[in-house]
Amino acid sequence: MSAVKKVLVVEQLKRTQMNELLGRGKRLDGRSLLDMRDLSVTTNVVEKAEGSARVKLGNTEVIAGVKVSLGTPFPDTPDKGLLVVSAEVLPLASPYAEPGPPDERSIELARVVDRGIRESGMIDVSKLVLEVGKHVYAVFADVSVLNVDGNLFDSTSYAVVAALLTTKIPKYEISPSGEPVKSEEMIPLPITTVPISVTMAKIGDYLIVDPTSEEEAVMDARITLVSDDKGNICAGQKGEPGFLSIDQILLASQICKSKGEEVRAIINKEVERAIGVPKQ
Amino acid sequence: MSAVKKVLVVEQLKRTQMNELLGRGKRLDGRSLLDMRDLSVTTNVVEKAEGSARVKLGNTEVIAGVKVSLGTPFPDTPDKGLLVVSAEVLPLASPYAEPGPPDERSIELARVVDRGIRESGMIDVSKLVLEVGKHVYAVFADVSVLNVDGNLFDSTSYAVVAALLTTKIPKYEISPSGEPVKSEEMIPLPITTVPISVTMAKIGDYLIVDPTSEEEAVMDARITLVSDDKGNICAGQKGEPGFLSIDQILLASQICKSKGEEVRAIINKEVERAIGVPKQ
Amino acid sequence: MSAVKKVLVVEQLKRTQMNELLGRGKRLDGRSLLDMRDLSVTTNVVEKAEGSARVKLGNTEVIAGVKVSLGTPFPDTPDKGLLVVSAEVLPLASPYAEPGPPDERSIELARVVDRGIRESGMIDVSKLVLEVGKHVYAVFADVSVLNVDGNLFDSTSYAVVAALLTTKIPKYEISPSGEPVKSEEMIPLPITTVPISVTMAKIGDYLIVDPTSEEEAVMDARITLVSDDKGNICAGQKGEPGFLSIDQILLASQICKSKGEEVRAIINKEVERAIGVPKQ
Amino acid sequence: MGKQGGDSTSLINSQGLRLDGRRFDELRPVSIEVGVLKNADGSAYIQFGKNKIMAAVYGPKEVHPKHSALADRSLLRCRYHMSPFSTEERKNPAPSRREIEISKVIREALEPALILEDYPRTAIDVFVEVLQSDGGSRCAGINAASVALADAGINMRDLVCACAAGKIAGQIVLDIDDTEDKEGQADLPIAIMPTSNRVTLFQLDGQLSNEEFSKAFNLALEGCKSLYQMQREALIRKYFGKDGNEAGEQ
Amino acid sequence: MGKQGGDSTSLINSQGLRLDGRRFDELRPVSIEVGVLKNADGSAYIQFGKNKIMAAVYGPKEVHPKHSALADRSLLRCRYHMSPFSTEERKNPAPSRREIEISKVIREALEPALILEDYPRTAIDVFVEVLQSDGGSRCAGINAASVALADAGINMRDLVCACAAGKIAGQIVLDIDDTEDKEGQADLPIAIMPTSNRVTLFQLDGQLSNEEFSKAFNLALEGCKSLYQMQREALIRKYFGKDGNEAGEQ
Amino acid sequence: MGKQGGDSTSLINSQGLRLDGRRFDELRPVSIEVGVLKNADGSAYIQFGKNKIMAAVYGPKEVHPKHSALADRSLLRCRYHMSPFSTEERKNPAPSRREIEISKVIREALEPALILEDYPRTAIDVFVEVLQSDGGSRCAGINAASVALADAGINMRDLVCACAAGKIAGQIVLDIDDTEDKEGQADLPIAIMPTSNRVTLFQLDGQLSNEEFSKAFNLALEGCKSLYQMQREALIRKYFGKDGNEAGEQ
Repeated sequence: MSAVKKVLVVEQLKRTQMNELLGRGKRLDGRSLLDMRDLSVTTNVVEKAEGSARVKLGNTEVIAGVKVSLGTPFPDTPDKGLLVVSAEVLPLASPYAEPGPPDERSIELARVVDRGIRESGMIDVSKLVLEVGKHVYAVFADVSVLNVDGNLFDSTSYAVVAALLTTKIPKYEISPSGEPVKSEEMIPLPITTVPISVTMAKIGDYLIVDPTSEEEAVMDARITLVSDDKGNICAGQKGEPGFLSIDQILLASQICKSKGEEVRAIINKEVERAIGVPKQ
Repeated sequence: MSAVKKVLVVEQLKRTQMNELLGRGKRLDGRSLLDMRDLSVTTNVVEKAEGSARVKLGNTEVIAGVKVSLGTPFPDTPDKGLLVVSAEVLPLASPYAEPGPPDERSIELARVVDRGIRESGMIDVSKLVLEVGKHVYAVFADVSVLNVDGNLFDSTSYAVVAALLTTKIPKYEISPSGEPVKSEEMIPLPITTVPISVTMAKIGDYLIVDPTSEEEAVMDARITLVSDDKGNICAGQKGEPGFLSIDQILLASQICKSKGEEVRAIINKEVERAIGVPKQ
Repeated sequence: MSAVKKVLVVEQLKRTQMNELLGRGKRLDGRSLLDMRDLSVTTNVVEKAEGSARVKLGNTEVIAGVKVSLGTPFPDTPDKGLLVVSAEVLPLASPYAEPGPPDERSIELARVVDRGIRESGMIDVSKLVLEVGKHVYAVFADVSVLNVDGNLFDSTSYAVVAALLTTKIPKYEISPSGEPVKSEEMIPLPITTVPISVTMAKIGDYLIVDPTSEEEAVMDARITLVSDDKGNICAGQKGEPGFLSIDQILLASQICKSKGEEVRAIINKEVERAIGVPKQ
Repeated sequence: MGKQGGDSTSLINSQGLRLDGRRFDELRPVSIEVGVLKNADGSAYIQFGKNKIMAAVYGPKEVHPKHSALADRSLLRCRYHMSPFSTEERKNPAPSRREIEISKVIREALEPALILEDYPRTAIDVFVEVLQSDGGSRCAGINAASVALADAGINMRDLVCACAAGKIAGQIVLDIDDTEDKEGQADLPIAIMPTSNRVTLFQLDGQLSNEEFSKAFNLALEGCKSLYQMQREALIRKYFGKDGNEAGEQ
Repeated sequence: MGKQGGDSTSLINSQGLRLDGRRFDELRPVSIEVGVLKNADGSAYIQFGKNKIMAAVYGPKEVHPKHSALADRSLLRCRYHMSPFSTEERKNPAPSRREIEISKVIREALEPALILEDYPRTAIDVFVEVLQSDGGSRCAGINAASVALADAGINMRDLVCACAAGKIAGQIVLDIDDTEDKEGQADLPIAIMPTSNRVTLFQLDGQLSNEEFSKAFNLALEGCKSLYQMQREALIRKYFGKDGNEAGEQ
Repeated sequence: MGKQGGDSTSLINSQGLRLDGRRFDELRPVSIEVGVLKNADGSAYIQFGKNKIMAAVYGPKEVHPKHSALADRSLLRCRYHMSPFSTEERKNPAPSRREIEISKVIREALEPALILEDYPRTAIDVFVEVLQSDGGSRCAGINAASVALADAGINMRDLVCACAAGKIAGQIVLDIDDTEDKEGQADLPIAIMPTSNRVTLFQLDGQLSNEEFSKAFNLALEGCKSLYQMQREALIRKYFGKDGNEAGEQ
């Protein structure tokens, strides 16, 4: 990911043009400041995974897969299941991505996506317990980024959310001897809400949603806010070496909810299509 | 290993000479195309190991040691013991070897040697089980390459095979409380066959066995085939960025058996000398 | 640490001056050859740790913290607790320290400090056992070097020793079902002696104690000797690519005891202040 | 390979059909789409049985670090990688020894077909990402990578097409899948340059008599030829065809 | 954050006081000492509740490797690290994913205040070492690092001061500590450049309604202003004050 | 060192003989062969008790990366490594902290004897591979490495010879083996340049009184002198002797 910035050095020349456009409420690709790009969400694209989703947000394309196994809870949370979110920007996704262990950008990406899901309480991890302190479900949501064109935070988050919403896990019974035994029955994850991430870029004095790589190359700062379906804000992260004004923070907190509802509707629609019932 | 190619850049000039020689059925060191170099196999050279062998194939020299301990089987093969083959080209073995984690060449070397032994069924791993799902023998065969002069695949394979053939492991009993208890008795590994690897280099239109470093520096492709003592072919690997013709593949499958018998006789002789009985 | 040598390349010019001074029994900072710099030892500086100490030796400053948990003993020493000493020269400690895994100098530092404590028998590890083969105390002493000005071996060792001397660990009982249960009672570690490390630098023909970075930059060799409170020498290490004469080794063995007593008195005084009773 | 092959005869039923209903010489369903990724210089997506694999090519491009550049040709690099969710049990994303070996043999399978001399002092990167794995992912990956190289406009002597044959239930069959690989007796994946019959990948796991070996090898060659047709059709669809605009959709 | 917050009301007693006796808008005790390390170009030691954190700055200095230097400004680097003994359970000294993320957000929180253009082709290293951790170590670290940068004489537009607000037992409170973080419902750490009200760090963990969000954000802003006074006083003490000679002692 | 030394008196029997029948001042059997590896510039194989160790030298040679070269002398590098099968329990092949420390002290033990100034801007690599380990492998490795350096024709001021003394069953003895190391009370390995009595390696594990220290140190010095004779004989055998043609055979 580290080169998303570098890629567009020449395009810094577009900054003047972009600022002037933004002053007229427009963007290079014709969107207005608060328009998202076309979003397509397709679930169950990797049949071997317990849940999966491919998300295309403009030209950005990611795929999330959920694998579920049994594990041992952490000693300090014996009554909670495990939920781990990871992300890799595959080297095939961009001329600037490189193979190797995750760099600070990939780590931030995975941690911010994880935080939105975890802090919203989307998955009731207390219901992922088969036997306190011994046997819990371990839910691994992994994301492979296939094509980078900006706003990895949101596209990755949507893919993980959609994959989790359509995940089916085997039901286990605890045998008389205390061992978990897999049954034939498949059950959904214990979902409580659908958190939606909205990422905004600050360019000059303007706040725009869903930035492309071109826009990210000239942005001053980035802010991601996640809201749940009750309208609470449940996670946030400012990034990049610029600042935001106080008003911009408060404005962002409004935008995240209105845009969040739009996106939630799109995801819910795909999930209904896939599993045949409205969640929640 | 990565520099075996580089080492002989100047010797690319020998390519013409070599091709011309090969056309007359000869090689730089006087061998004919299907001659192996002198092979010496000495077992029990590291007394602390449960089995060991030093192999010299021309100037190539390797030493294999087998360590056996108790372990837990893999969950998906609870009724099989563990067999792990590793190899390191020590930095003292060549001006081009470097310290550090194994590179792709060392990994390929170890995996191809492992494959020959595993796929031949040389060790009946189902007999390495003390208690299904709980206690099995874990057999580690490690190879240290001491001097590189070509054909590491075969020399490494012969050393591992000879070390395994002469390995003695302690017999265990399962105690009433279910724990494995070591007895005084030492037993051999459950051997079923003696797989022999034969590696050929393709130079121009010719296929030669047991290439030296000099020959490897100009070869187009490499093919390794392993046969068991019933004449089955049980593993194969083409390497290097060249190709082989269909006829060369079929020719190689013939050569691997005839040369394999020669080598099997040499190894069997040393094993008989060491343990006093013919294996099988 | 690797750059302690490089830092003072220009100061190699001081070598002549230093040699001449040493010939008159003096050092650049006014000390005589066998004078240590001011030593201050403060314990209990990190309240969350079970034991801790900050040591200032001239401008060299280190902080040691002891964390104690329950662990499983090594299979070959089922009747002994675990004691692990580690050290990191933090990148903030010197313009030449770098972030990353420990280099050979940090590893040597930690291992020599560990050796002095382990070989002196300072902690009676046989008394750190709750249940043989199953439950033992695991004592981790970690050192963060905050400012480098020479003689890390001694300052690190003093910090670890002072931290261990003031460590309090929870007492455990073994429950009827065989599990360790933490009690309210806090007990000290089973201390048997107070080992003191004394490091000397050889510059030209002279042996000096407690070298600064400036002196280390021109030293030929380094020797560290550790003595216990009965006057036994219990660990030693020569370092750096120079040599010592036989007489210098024997002289060093004398110096280590006289200087060791000085330092032991300073550490004991702080420990008495902190825990209100003379140890041992 | 399950050497004992105890009840492996059930891998072929009394009608001579395999578990998924295929005849001995039948390939799994294959689909190839070209040019599916926007950023890559060339790309292809292959579904080969249950394998779902994305291949992408970047290059010819500058080499970093510079001293690894080659004076007389392009440096070909290859990474075969499995996404964590691609396997039955979650796969650790760090490259395994298996992935490192397969990366090497895929690179060496593609290299003979590339005219690397046309791009001295550059690098060409080939990435093969397995999104869902089934038996034969290395062959599927080579087929996709070869098409992606063509899509990137790299000068090639030929395509490279790959297919395996194997032995299950005592019979030689084409293109073994995951179950057949685990329960079967041998797997023989090969790759060829189809217009010249040059063999650029060859591996064997498992036991074959001399006769079985020839039979399996020839059957795998036939499989490669079938793949060659599908590769060509996929490229034609992209560059000349009506279906080109669906590339990237499943 | 403990989302359920079951018995978390006990985090605030009937007098409206928190576990450590603080009111809702009260900071933990803070002390800052400047210039405590001899080798560093600038340094500061902060105690913030039970947090004990050392910050040091080296630079502007030569960049290694050279190709990572920037032509038009200094390269700012930051490492946030916890000593193994700083936490309840011993921490592995290798950098965790959490430490890597925090290093990044601290760097990005400091960067807007630094006039990096004054030092082209150099590097500035900021090291934040947590010797004892409590809730809010990233904010405490930013406060110390900002002062250490000033102590190093780096040209700055402003100091950067940081403070968190949060929600515990249903109430919005200033500066939550470790227990409040674990049992509470939300944590909102921010950093600002106080003379221009520019927000350079912003993170949120946990659930806040819109109203709570504004309230918490404003409370955190107030906290930052208090920290700014303490940072200024610490610098004055070092450079003009009588207490300067105690720097480095606790 | 087993500090308690409970029943360690059994390490010496009533005749004053050790477990393997040696007297207190007796070395284990030692054999040294020179020039045993074809590729190395110099090499030696030592059997020292049950230790079986191969040492090889490459150099003087080009340095990579170039910036690590030294303007005024050769860069000496050393790797001490144990093969996985060399120990009682299989050893992980990755270098342990112990191996890294021993590599450093071996390098520093050899360096005073080498005239590195004769080879500016080059590197000399010394590799010590333990094929079977017993007590005293670092000393055995130094003895072999020193001979390998001579075999490589590196200019030397002197050979370096190494030997340990120790304390077992309350007595000072020469050259302790693995069992004596584990059950004994102290181990004092040293290395010297024998013609000038310069001490280039010195380590001590375990407790010695002042008197015991002198006694052990002097005994180890005697051991080193014996090793010196064996090193010389091995070199003479290689370069002048009739047994030279057996080098490399056991």
